[in-house]
Parts: sequence; C-alpha cells; structure tokens
Amino acid sequence: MLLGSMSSSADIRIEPDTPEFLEATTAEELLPLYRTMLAIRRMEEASAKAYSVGKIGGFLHLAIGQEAVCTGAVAALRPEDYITATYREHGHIYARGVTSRAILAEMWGKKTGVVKGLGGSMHMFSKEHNFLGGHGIVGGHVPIGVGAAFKAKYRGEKRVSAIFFGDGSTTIGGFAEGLALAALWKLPVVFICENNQYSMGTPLHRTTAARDITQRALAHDMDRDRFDGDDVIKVKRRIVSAVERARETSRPTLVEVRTYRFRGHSMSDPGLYRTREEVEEWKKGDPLVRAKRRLLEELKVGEDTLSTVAADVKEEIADAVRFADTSPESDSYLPYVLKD
Amino acid sequence: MLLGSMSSSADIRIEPDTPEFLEATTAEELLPLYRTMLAIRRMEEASAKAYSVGKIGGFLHLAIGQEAVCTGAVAALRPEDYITATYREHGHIYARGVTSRAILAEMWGKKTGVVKGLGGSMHMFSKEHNFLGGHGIVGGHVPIGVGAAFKAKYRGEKRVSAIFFGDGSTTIGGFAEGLALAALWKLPVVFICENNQYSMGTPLHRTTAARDITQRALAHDMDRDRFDGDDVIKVKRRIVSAVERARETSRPTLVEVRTYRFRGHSMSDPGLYRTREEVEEWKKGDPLVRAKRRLLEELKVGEDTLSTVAADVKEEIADAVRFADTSPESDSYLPYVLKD
Amino acid sequence: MPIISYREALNAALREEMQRDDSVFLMGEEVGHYQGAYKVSQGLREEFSSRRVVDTPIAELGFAGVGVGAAMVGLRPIIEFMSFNFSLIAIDQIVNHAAKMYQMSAGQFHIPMVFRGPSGPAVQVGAQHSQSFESYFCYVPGLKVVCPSTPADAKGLLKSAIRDNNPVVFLESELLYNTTGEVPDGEHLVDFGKADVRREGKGVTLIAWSKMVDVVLDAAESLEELGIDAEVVDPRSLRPLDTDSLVASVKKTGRCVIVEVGWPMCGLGSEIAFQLQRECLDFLDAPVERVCSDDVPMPYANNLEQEVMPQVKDIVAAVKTVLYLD
Amino acid sequence: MPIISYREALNAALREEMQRDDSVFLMGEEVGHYQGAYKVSQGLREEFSSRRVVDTPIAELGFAGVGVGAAMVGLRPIIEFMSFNFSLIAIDQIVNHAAKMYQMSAGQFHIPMVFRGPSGPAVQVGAQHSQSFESYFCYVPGLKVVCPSTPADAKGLLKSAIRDNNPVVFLESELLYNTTGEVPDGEHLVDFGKADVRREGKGVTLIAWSKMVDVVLDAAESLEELGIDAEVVDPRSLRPLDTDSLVASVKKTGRCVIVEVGWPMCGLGSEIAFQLQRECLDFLDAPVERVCSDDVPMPYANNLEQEVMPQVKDIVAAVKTVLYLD
Ligand SMILES: Cc1ncc(C[n+]2csc(CCOP(=O)(O)OP(=O)(O)O)c2C)c(N)n1
Ligand SMILES: Cc1ncc(C[n+]2csc(CCOP(=O)(O)OP(=O)(O)O)c2C)c(N)n1
Ligand SMILES: [Mg+2]
Ligand SMILES: [Mg+2]
Repeated sequence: MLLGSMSSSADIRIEPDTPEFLEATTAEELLPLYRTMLAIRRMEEASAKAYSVGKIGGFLHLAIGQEAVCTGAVAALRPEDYITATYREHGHIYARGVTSRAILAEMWGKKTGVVKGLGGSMHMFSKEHNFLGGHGIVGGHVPIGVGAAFKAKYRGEKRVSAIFFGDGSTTIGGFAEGLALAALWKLPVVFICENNQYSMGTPLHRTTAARDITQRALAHDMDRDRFDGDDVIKVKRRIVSAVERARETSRPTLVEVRTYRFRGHSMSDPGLYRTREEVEEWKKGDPLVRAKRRLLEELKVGEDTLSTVAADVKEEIADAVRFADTSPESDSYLPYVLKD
Repeated sequence: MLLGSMSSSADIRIEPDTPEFLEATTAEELLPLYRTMLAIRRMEEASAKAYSVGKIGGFLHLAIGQEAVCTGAVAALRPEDYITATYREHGHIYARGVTSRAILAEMWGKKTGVVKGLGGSMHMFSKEHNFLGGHGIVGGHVPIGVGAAFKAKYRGEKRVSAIFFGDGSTTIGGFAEGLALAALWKLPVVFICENNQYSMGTPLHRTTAARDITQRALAHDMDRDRFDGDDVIKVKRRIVSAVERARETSRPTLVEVRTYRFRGHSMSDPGLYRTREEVEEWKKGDPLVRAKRRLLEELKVGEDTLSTVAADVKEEIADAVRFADTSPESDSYLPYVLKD
Repeated sequence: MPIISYREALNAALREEMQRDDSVFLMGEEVGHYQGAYKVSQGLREEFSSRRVVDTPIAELGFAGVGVGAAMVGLRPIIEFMSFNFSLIAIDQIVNHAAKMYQMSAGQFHIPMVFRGPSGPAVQVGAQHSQSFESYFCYVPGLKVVCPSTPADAKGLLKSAIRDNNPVVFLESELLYNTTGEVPDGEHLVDFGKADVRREGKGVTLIAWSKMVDVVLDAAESLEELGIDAEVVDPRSLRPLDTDSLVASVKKTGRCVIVEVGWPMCGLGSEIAFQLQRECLDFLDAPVERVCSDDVPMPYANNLEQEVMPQVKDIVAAVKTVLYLD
Repeated sequence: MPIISYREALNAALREEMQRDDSVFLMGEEVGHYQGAYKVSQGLREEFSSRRVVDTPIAELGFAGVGVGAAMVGLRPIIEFMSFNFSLIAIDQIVNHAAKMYQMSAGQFHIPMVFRGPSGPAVQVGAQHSQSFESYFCYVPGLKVVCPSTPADAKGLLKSAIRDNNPVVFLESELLYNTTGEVPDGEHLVDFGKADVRREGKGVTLIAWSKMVDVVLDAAESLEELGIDAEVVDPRSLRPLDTDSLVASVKKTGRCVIVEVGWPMCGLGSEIAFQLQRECLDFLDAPVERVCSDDVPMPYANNLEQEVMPQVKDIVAAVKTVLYLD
C-alpha cells in the first residue's frame, strides 16, 4: 500500500501478521532469497565467533534478525542501481553479490578483503557492484546516496539510488538535508529506514516525538510507505514500487521498514535496555523461520531441498572462514591517500 | 486559528485580506505598536542612508516591510521570555526595548552601541532584555533558542523562548535538529518563521518541495499555525496563542508568518530576481499603511495624534543618529575573549 | 589515596560537581539509561534523574547548540560527544557560537560549558573513528582545551573545566579509560596552564599528552637502557599552553621530540615547535622533531594501524636523530 | 596578455573547464539565477543551464555530501561555499567523507571535486564571518589545499583543481575579487606544490598567501626604504606545500617572517616554522617569527578590525625583530 503524500499520518496501516496479507510468491522467487538470508545469518554468526576470539577488531554491528530487509530491498533493485548503507552493511553487500570470502576477509583485516583490510566491518565498498559503502558517521552517507541519484538524473540514466539508514539517524541534520534536497530536486532515491526500534540503547520513542518515521515525508509532500520487515517477499514488493516510481518518474520515497535486531547494537553491547520477553516476542517473527515455513507449507518445497541449501550455505561460510584465516595480512595503505 | 497537529496540510487557510478577518483591537493597543513599527522603519531608513555614506560597514540586512512580524510577536511575549533571532534583528531588539540610540551606535561601530561596536548590525545582544542575539550562521541560532527553553523547563520557570528565522533557514540541519529536540522534549518554544518569500535571491519554491513551511511540524506531531503578517494585531493574537500554549503546557509550535521585505536581501543586493510589479503588489499590504488606516478609519484616532507620533519618532531617530555620530569609537575588545 | 580508573575519576568529577551545583547537567547520546557508551556516566542518571542526565537523539549539532543556549541563560552544560570524531558535525556550534558569544555580546553572555568525550584512535575502529582534533580547537580564541593523561588529572581537570566560565573542550582517550592511578578523594582541582614533568631528565625533552604520555614513558625506559636520560613533559592543558615549562625543559636539555597521535601537518606539535624555536632557538642543539601518526586516514587492519601510530621504536629513532646518533 | 580581475579569472576557469568536460558542474547557494553572491559564476547558468549550475537551498552539509556522492559515481562537482565560514557546517563531509573515501574503498572510489569560495576576513563582517581555516584543511590527509593570490594563479590553480582527481579545498579571498592582473587566455594551468617567489631579496624571507601577499609586498616596499631587502614567497598551494622553495629562500636570507590573516595558535604558520627549523636550523640567524591576526574573535568596528588584522607596520616590526634592529 502506497500512502498518498497528502494523507494524514493517521492513515498508516501496519499490516496484521496473517497469511492473507502475504504477497503471493513462488518457490523460484523465495528460495534464493531464503538462501541469501541464511547465508547472511551464518556469515554474521561466524563473525561474532571470530570477534570473540580476537580475529575481528574494532566495532562489529550485526543485523541478525533484520535479514529480510536488506535481502528483499536489494532484490528490488537492478544491478545498475546504487546502494549506500551504514556500518551495519554486511547483509546488504552480500545480497548485492560480494562474496562471503571477500566480506569475512575484510573483517579479518586481510589483504583479500573487499577493501583490502583498510575498511573493516564498517567500511565495505564495491564499485563493481555499485555499492557505495559502508559508512560510520550516522546520517553522513545520506547526502552521498542523494548525490548518486543526482548523477543519475544529470546523466539521464534510469538508475535508482537506495539509501539504507537506521531509525536513530532520522534526527540528524544530514538526513534532514538529504531528504529535503531529494524532494526538492525530484531525485530517484528510495530512502529505506531500517527501523529496528533502537539506536544503540535508545528506543524510538526517546528519539522522536513522531509516532512514525514516514511523517518526515509529509514535510516535503514526498511519497512514503511503512510496513513490517519480517517477510522478505513483502519487503521486495513494497520496495519495488518505490524503486519503479523513482526510476520512471524520478520521485523519491521514504520507506520505513519495521524490524528488530536480535543481538546488541554492537558486540560490546549486552543489550540491557530490552527485556528478554521483548526479544523473544520479536524472535517469533524471525524472517528466516517465516520464509522457511512458507517454503515448506505454502510452496511445498521439500525438506531435502532446504537441507541442501543449509548444507551449501554452511560449506560456503566455512570456506569463507578458512579463506579469511589463511589469507595474507593487509599490506601497504599508502597508495590510497591521493589518486594520481 | 490553531491547526490541530493531525490535520493534513491541505487544511491550512491563509486568511483573505478583508476587514472581517481583522482581529478586534483598540487604539490603546494599536497605537503603541504602530509607533514601534514606525520607529523601526525610520531607524532602518536612517541606517540605509548611513550605509551609503560609509558610516556603517559590513552586511546590513533591513526588514522594511516586515515590521508587523517582529513588533506583533514581541508584543505577544513577556519580558522574562527569551528571544533569539537572525542577522535581520534590528526590529526585534528595538521592539524589545533597546533604544534606537544603542542600536544605531552599534551599527556605527561605536563604544556606546548595545554591544560596544563589537557585533555590528548582525550581532546585537541584550541580556537585560533576554535578547539572545543577533546571529549570522543560518540555522545556528535555532538550537540556541531551544537551549534557552530547555533551561526554562529545567528550572521550572514559566518562560517561553521565541526563535525567529527566515524561510530559507528551514532546509538546514540546525533548524531540523532544533525543531526535533523541542518536539521530543516538549520545550516551551515558539518557532517563528518570517517567510519573506526569498532567501537572498532564491524564492521559496526553489528552497523546498513543500507548499508550506509548517508541514515540517507534521513530522513531529507538533502544533503549527500559518498566517499573513501584514496586520500587527493579528500577528500578536496568533503568536499569543502559541506563546501561552508553550507557557502553560510546555508544547512548542511552529508558526509561519507570510511577509515581504521591500528592499534587497542586504544593502549590496539590487534585488534583480523580483519584478517591480511583485514588489509593488506586496507594498499594498504595507503593515504601516495598514495600521495607520485602521487607526484613522476604524479606531477614529485623529490625524493630529498620528502627526505627533510621526514627529516624535522622527525626533527620536534624528537624536539617535546624532548620538551615534558623536559617540566615541569602539575601544578595546580584549576583555571579551575569556571570562575570568 | 584511593586507586581508581581514569573512567571512575571522570565519573567522580561529574558526580561531585553535579552534587555541588544544580546548574550543572550532562547531556549526550546514551549518557543516561545506557550509562554512557563508555560508562563514564555510570550511575549518574540514577542519582540525578533524567532532568540532569539527559539522553539525546543523534543530533550533535542540535544538542551542542542546546548546550550553548542553556549556558547563555545560566546553566553549566556538559555535552558528551560519544566520540570527538562526531564533534565535526557540531563544530559550528563550538567555533562559531560557543567561542564567540562572549565577545559578540561584549561580555554580556558567557558560556560556562564543557564539551567532552573520547578523542584519538581506539583499536581498529577505522578511518572515520580514529581522529584527533586538538589543533582544531586550540586554534580558536575563546576556547580552552584540556587533555588529561592520568586518572588524577582526569578528575582534577574535569572539575576545573566544569567550574570554568568559558567553553572548555575536554579530550579524553578511550585507550585510557581503564588505566588506574591514585586519585585524591573529594575536592581535587588541577589548574589549567600548568604542565606536569612526568619524568625528569637532562638528555632530551619529550613532550606528549593524553594516551601518548604512556608510550613516551615507555620510550624513556628504552632510552635509559641506551644511556639517554629523557625528560617527559605533559602539558595537560593545551590551550592555555604552559609554554614556560616547555621552554624551561628544552633550555635544560637542548633537544626536543614532540609526540602526538594526530596527523603531522598543522597539528599541535608544530605550534609547540614554533614556540620553542622562538623562545629558545639558541639553546637548541638540534631541530625540534616530532613523531606523529602517519599522514594517512587510519586503516582498519591491526598491523597497519600499529604501523600508522607512533610506537616506542619511532620515538627512540627520533630521539637518536636529535642526538645525532647512528 | 589580457588584464582581468581575480573574479573574472575564476569565472574563466569555471567556464573553460565546464566547456571542456560535461562531468564538471557547479553547485551552491545563489550560484545560478543570482549569478553568485560575489558574481564569480556570472553568466554560467545562462551558458550551461540549471542542470550544470545548480542553485541549492541553504544546506551546506547536504549539498557538500551530494557533491561527494556525485563524485564517487563519476561527476566532477565544484561546491561553492558562499563563505568558508559556512564550511564548518559541512566539514564532516569534507574531512570524514571526501578525504577518506579513496582510502576506505582501497582505491575503488576517488573524489575528484573542488570545494571553493571566499575565505578570511572581508570588511567589518564580524566574528562569525571573518575566519580563516587553512590549517583545518591542511591537517587532513586526502585533501589538497590551494590559495591563489593573483588573478593568473586564480585561473591556473582553479583549472588544475578541477582536473585533480582528489578533493581540493580552494580558498579565495573576497578582498581579492576586484584585483586585476595579466591572465593568459585559454589553457593556463598552475601546478600544485610550486611556490612563487613574488619578490627577490637577500635580507629576510617573508612568507604569505592569499590577500596577505599584497600586504607583505607593501611591507617589502617600506622595508626597502629602511634598506632591508626582503624576499616574498607565496606558497600558492598549501597542501602540498613547496617546502623546498621556502627552505631555499630561508637558507639564503637566514631570517623569516610568516604572515597570515588567521589566528596564531596552530595556524599554518606554525607548521611552516616547524618545517623551516627542521630543515635549516643552522641557517637561521634568528627565530622564525609570525604575524597573525590577534588571537580574538573579529570585532565589527572598523578601527578594531584594523587593529586585529596584520598591517604593514606589524610586518615591519616583526622583520626588525628578526634582524635584531631597534
Ligand atoms: C554522528 C554520529 N553520532 C553518533 C554515532 C555513534 N553511533 C553509532 S551507531 C549509533 C546508533 C544508530 O542507530 P540507528 O540509526 O537506529 O541504526 P542501527 O544501529 O539501529 O542500525 C550511534 C549513536 C555515530 N556513528 N555518528
Ligand atoms: C549556514 C549559512 N549559509 C549561508 C549563509 C549566507 N546567507 C545569509 S542570509 C541568507 C539567506 C537567508 O534567507 P532566509 O532564511 O529566508 O532569511 P531572510 O534573509 O530572508 O530574512 C544566506 C544564504 C549563512 N549566513 N549561513
Ligand atoms: Mg536502529
Ligand atoms: Mg527569507
């Protein structure tokens, strides 16, 4: 459901969690998305383990529980579209096609990492995949993603720029300015807020007076949408409509996807600000469980197929870990200060 | 008319310019406000003249045409309320009670100026009048005004903070963050946008995608109001309701007052981006002419009374100019780097 | 004297000053319910309530500005940046507003406030989170800048900063939060503008602040083994800078190496070197040297990070240079 | 060679580079319809349309970031700050994003863009509009910083900046826009990292850039009357800095005064002094001196503003100091 920009925020409907509201799909469509989500989960579990034994340093922000958002959203994009993301970007860059080898090796700080060990968990980039990072300053990447859309329009290309950010980013000036410029200049942007209910330890109601993040769009007569992010197919469908509007009519949309991270903000966060009950409640909507159930029950995919997928993913990640473990250390950083 | 925060922006009504929509008043109320507006006008005319002969340097931004906004708004406040304003603040600080002598001497860069010649036209302050400046960075003063409201709430004082800013300020991050924090913390702020249709040479439709600045309030479920600023009594009444809401319930309001500057952005701006017709059209709504007509026609104030006011104002400003001319030059600035 | 950590020392300073003066409040991201991203404000919200320990949304420019406004009208705000890397977003409020208000208002409004938080590299947090901006703040008239390297200084300087009537930029180090040391209970103030000679020596003056003091003290040990007698001076407050003490030391030793974790060009080290050559050119037996981080954005990989940051061996090498050894 | 103004020289550089390369565009407040707050972009919107001469709302952080993003994907943005005082609002995009992208992406994304606009004091524009931030930008690896003092350099350096594949901070001076000089038509590039000896002399080296070069040249005239033969060197690009030329001059004269309009502490002057004492301590017959603006926020009143800014008499006095005269 696309909300007309004139409707008042009271119209916004969060769809109830019943089968009738699931978007129709096929096994052909859902199975690869499920595989992607599973690989992201396993990859992040492997990195958590590596972090605990010191193979990964610095900050490590996992998106376990949120996989349907990046997976569904990236599936809604074409390869030529641009993606800009935060420090919680492992899933996005994986869904985009960068290998788990290159991602884990990066976190390990190895020369074979996607940015040669220079960026680490927070700063992954892949030009080949039109993946513009991996950024650590909350809000800072939002205007950058708008800039990619500016270029698309400048060049007359039908390319869309998808910008991912958290609920906590919506108070910072960089977000406000990026949103305002995209609206004013009618740029092909999809602003995707991954509302996981918290910015670090701060619940959304202590971040904003609004009941809903898409109210920000009302300030600019911008299109908006808002929905739960537990069903990867729903995420894909809803983002597709925003993406196509951007591509065809060069109009930006502000999308809020409600989701939840099952772990702390980063590895050093014990998450004391949430009750166990709250976490357990959200875990019932685990997007992997949900997708698996649909595959089995609704789409009649066999258990054996799913076992094969699971084994395949397991092997992929084990291989990636071995690869990261055995890769050479990162070497010189000096060539990357100034370009000739 | 206060707009409920839930109404869609389409509800906003700009009142037509007919006598029935004028707020009731008396000569006792309107005459002093008229005098204030006239003094501001004459003071700014005197400063324009002084600028052209080099007595004033730097930037000089006049608010000729906009006098009803600062005059009416300041009249809606109590002396203990705080005011924070932009570089276009001569009228605000005068309406607040600082003398034309101290204001002109400041622009002349004299020791007798309200800030001893250190601030000039853009940076006037008066602690005694709870006037927190006079600021030159667009948007920068907005969080500062919010901070004054924070203090009022912190101390449990029933004091309001009025923050004035232009239409062009509404895209900058500092404004967005100030607005968001005031909404979240329910601070007693009245945000007063003096929408004079242009930020320098840029008309509002090239500043924002919105049709209306108060749409920004929708993002925070904040109260809002919007009206024409040609009638000083209307300005006062409408701001009073926002001020009292802030004082009594500690809820902020975003107010947009439509107005127009008859001159360029600053003295160096020839204003080529507007047609003569447009300017002439707006001049028909000159708040001084309007107030004078009401005084004469509706409130039956005699021509002689108005002549006395005019003569009195003329003498006040002539005296202020003489005072500025003959005051000693500003002297040392060194005591004002660090406070002991 | 009790032995506590740098973190606890900061916490004690905050607590004591908040107890002493109701106009002091702490504001920043995660300072309250979360107890501080680095737990510096542990327990303060419980003691002083959310009125005085104020969690903010992510809006550094906005809440820094709220602090400036609150300071203008009589409060004494302490603004925590979760990291000084994020202070760049708010630097307009620090440089253009906090630092100038006193002058622009001709002395009517002063800004008794503190901007504090960790500064400098931590461990492998990458290019956007590993920066040092001492020289940015030192550049600005109207600001004071302090940089404690020990728990005792952390407490004493923070208490002084909170009582100062001017905006103070208070730079901590994440790498120091866990270090421990003797810290006086209760009233303990350290004045600004007084350097601390952390180690006496006659052979060479080593100047460092914050976390680098530890590295330099280690280097001094190594140098001792080489028969080089290093004096280590920590300026503690960077603006005002105790040039007299630095000059006195260099006049004695004739040689100086400045060690800082920031980048070389236009760092505080160059300023100190300028002042030293101006004040005691004739006493210098060798040019003033500096050891800084390499002139690159910080890489993530641990081995490269180590390569970038000043190490004992780099300091020893620089000392040998100014002693014309090797 | 035609004689044109500094403003026209910048305008010509913009026009020629935009004609040469469609990926170059200009973005900023009032650059288009209004023809630029200081008319540097006069006529460009008419020639290149609003597609390439883009008026922005007041949102420095936002449009600087749009520039960074556009640069990542192949455009060559020129971002105009109406004044570099407002660059503080956007400095996070310059320091944390533009300067670091090439390294963080391990060379995948470079940022071929220019941030330009007037910097430094104008006339009586007060504390918030009279600042110089050379040292802020020079501090940052990944940035280049240039500062033309003549119309010819304005053109040649701006063309080089636009063609550079890295972010370049291009600092103009409002006080120079009307100055005129010979400027080559068409292709005229000035390389970065090459200082210009504006006047040869043997008695003392005076180093200055931007508007201060004119003041220093005036001072050199006064010094000549006193029988002092000053050499005036303009580094032109501040990062990279042509240390070799500065050193060569100081080795010849043995004395040096650096003149800058910014504040003293941690200004670029201290960096230059550091490098000079390191490279040629033994050639220095006196400490390196500097003449800066007074260490205060800029007051509005004209007499005080003059007092604050470096004047010929201050430079003459500093030269006398390094010559041990009086
Ligand atoms: C400007 C800035 N301020 C503060 C931080 C520290 N910080 C990193 S992530 C984060 C919380 C962000 O929350 P949200 O936007 O909801 O994203 P999430 O982490 O939940 O994905 C904070 C405060 C930062 N990186 N940048
Ligand atoms: C951050 C910042 N950017 C740009 C400017 C330059 N500038 C001064 S006033 C102005 C226009 C402001 O327009 P508006 O907010 O509508 O106020 P008005 O001047 O119309 O009262 C601009 C661009 C500035 N002072 N600060
Ligand atoms: Mg979140
Ligand atoms: Mg305006």
